[in-house]
Amino acid sequence: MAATTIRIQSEDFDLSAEIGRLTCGRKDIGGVVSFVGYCRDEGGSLAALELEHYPGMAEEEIARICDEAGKRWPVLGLTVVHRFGKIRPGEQIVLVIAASSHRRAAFEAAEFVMDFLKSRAPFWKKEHGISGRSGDWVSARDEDEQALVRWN
Amino acid sequence: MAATTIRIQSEDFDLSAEIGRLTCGRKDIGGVVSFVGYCRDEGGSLAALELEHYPGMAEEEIARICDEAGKRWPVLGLTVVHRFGKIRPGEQIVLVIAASSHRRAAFEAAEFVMDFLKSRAPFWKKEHGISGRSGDWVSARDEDEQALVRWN
Amino acid sequence: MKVVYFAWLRERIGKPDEEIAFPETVRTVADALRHLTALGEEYAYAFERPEIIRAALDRKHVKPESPLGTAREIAFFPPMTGG
Amino acid sequence: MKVVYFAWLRERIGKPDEEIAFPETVRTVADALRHLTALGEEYAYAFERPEIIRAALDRKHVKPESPLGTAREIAFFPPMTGG
Repeated sequence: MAATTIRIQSEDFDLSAEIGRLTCGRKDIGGVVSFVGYCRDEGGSLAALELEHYPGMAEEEIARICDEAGKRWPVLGLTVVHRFGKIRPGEQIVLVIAASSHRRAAFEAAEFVMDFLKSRAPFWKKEHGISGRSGDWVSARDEDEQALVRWN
Repeated sequence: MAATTIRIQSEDFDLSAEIGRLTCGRKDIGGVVSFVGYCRDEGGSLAALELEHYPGMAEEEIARICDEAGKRWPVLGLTVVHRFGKIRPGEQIVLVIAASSHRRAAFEAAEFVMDFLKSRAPFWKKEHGISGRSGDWVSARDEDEQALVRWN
Repeated sequence: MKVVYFAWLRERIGKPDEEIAFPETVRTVADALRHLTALGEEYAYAFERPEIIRAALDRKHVKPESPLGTAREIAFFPPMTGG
Repeated sequence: MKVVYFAWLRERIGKPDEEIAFPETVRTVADALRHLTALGEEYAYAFERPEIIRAALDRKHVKPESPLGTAREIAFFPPMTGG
């Protein structure tokens, strides 16, 4: 099974360091796919996102998603880091890394984990506008729910 | 159109630096997918790969592939770095980065570029075994050719 | 039983969690939601669209018809928007 | 016309490139390949399985039936194995 690392943290993360941890000393990894999600400024209207999560369940739910990915693809390593708290435009929010002998498995496992993380991991985003007013909670997008259908 | 960076070089590359160059100062990027291909040791039998390329055509062919990706998906940036020369197990061979507002486009563009790069960019790998004997040229794999079919 | 709320459910109800002694007649997640809805105006507001509310029992996603069983913690929250 | 070879074609022919004056009868990529095959043992060995050989004209992939036209450089190579 894959070496899996899951962390929920307020601090930023370092992609290269995380990949280094996954690949360090290994010579059987052929490809590493990583996804980094960023906070967009929504055309300049957004001052910050505030991310709330369900401590404990967030880690457990992501672990379940990673287990499922490990059953579907021959992954050699999986890393997921998700931040909470206030995040400003241009900053990193989430990281998924999948390592495998072959590129296709790494691409699919990484996208699978991101798709399920979006709709299944207990995180909620609140938008704070540049006007200073406390913002609205982001609505779940239908297309995120739709994205799960292709993995059935 | 996407900001596209293509480099063919013998030196190693730094994934974080390349992503930084792509995302620097931008606040419209929602997701960045990157792929790094590594040299595997093939169960301990491989001492090194030697990568030959067709200078000029390699850059041009990758540029054509990136152009096509830019037409198919709303990518905000694409970076491809491919090494040549002698590469040892555990070392990086190739890097593809795709940035977009949305994750799906970034995943698909990155995988598209990798699939076409594998079968269309003029690179050839020769294996040098640990026995010291000068090795064989790697044969093209049918599944790499097959991988292109899904993009039709 | 410990009941926890997240995002706008937490804001509308005005607290992150509380201890609730559900009566014996409350057997499923949907029963618990209906019970809470009747506790006051803020609950009625929080649960005004029960069909979009998600729930977890002991930190696992569950459906409305799932029995509470021996779970120690039930959570209610809006659809997730992480990633 | 400049002719360039890569990978095991280069090794078998024993040089990376050369200048070849193709006769007028050589009009297509396949014609050029056949012409080269007849140049000697090392060429015959390099092109012994013409169906797997790939070609580029002025650095663009072409098919066997493509006319040489005014191209200045033709390249022959095995299927690519980069990435």
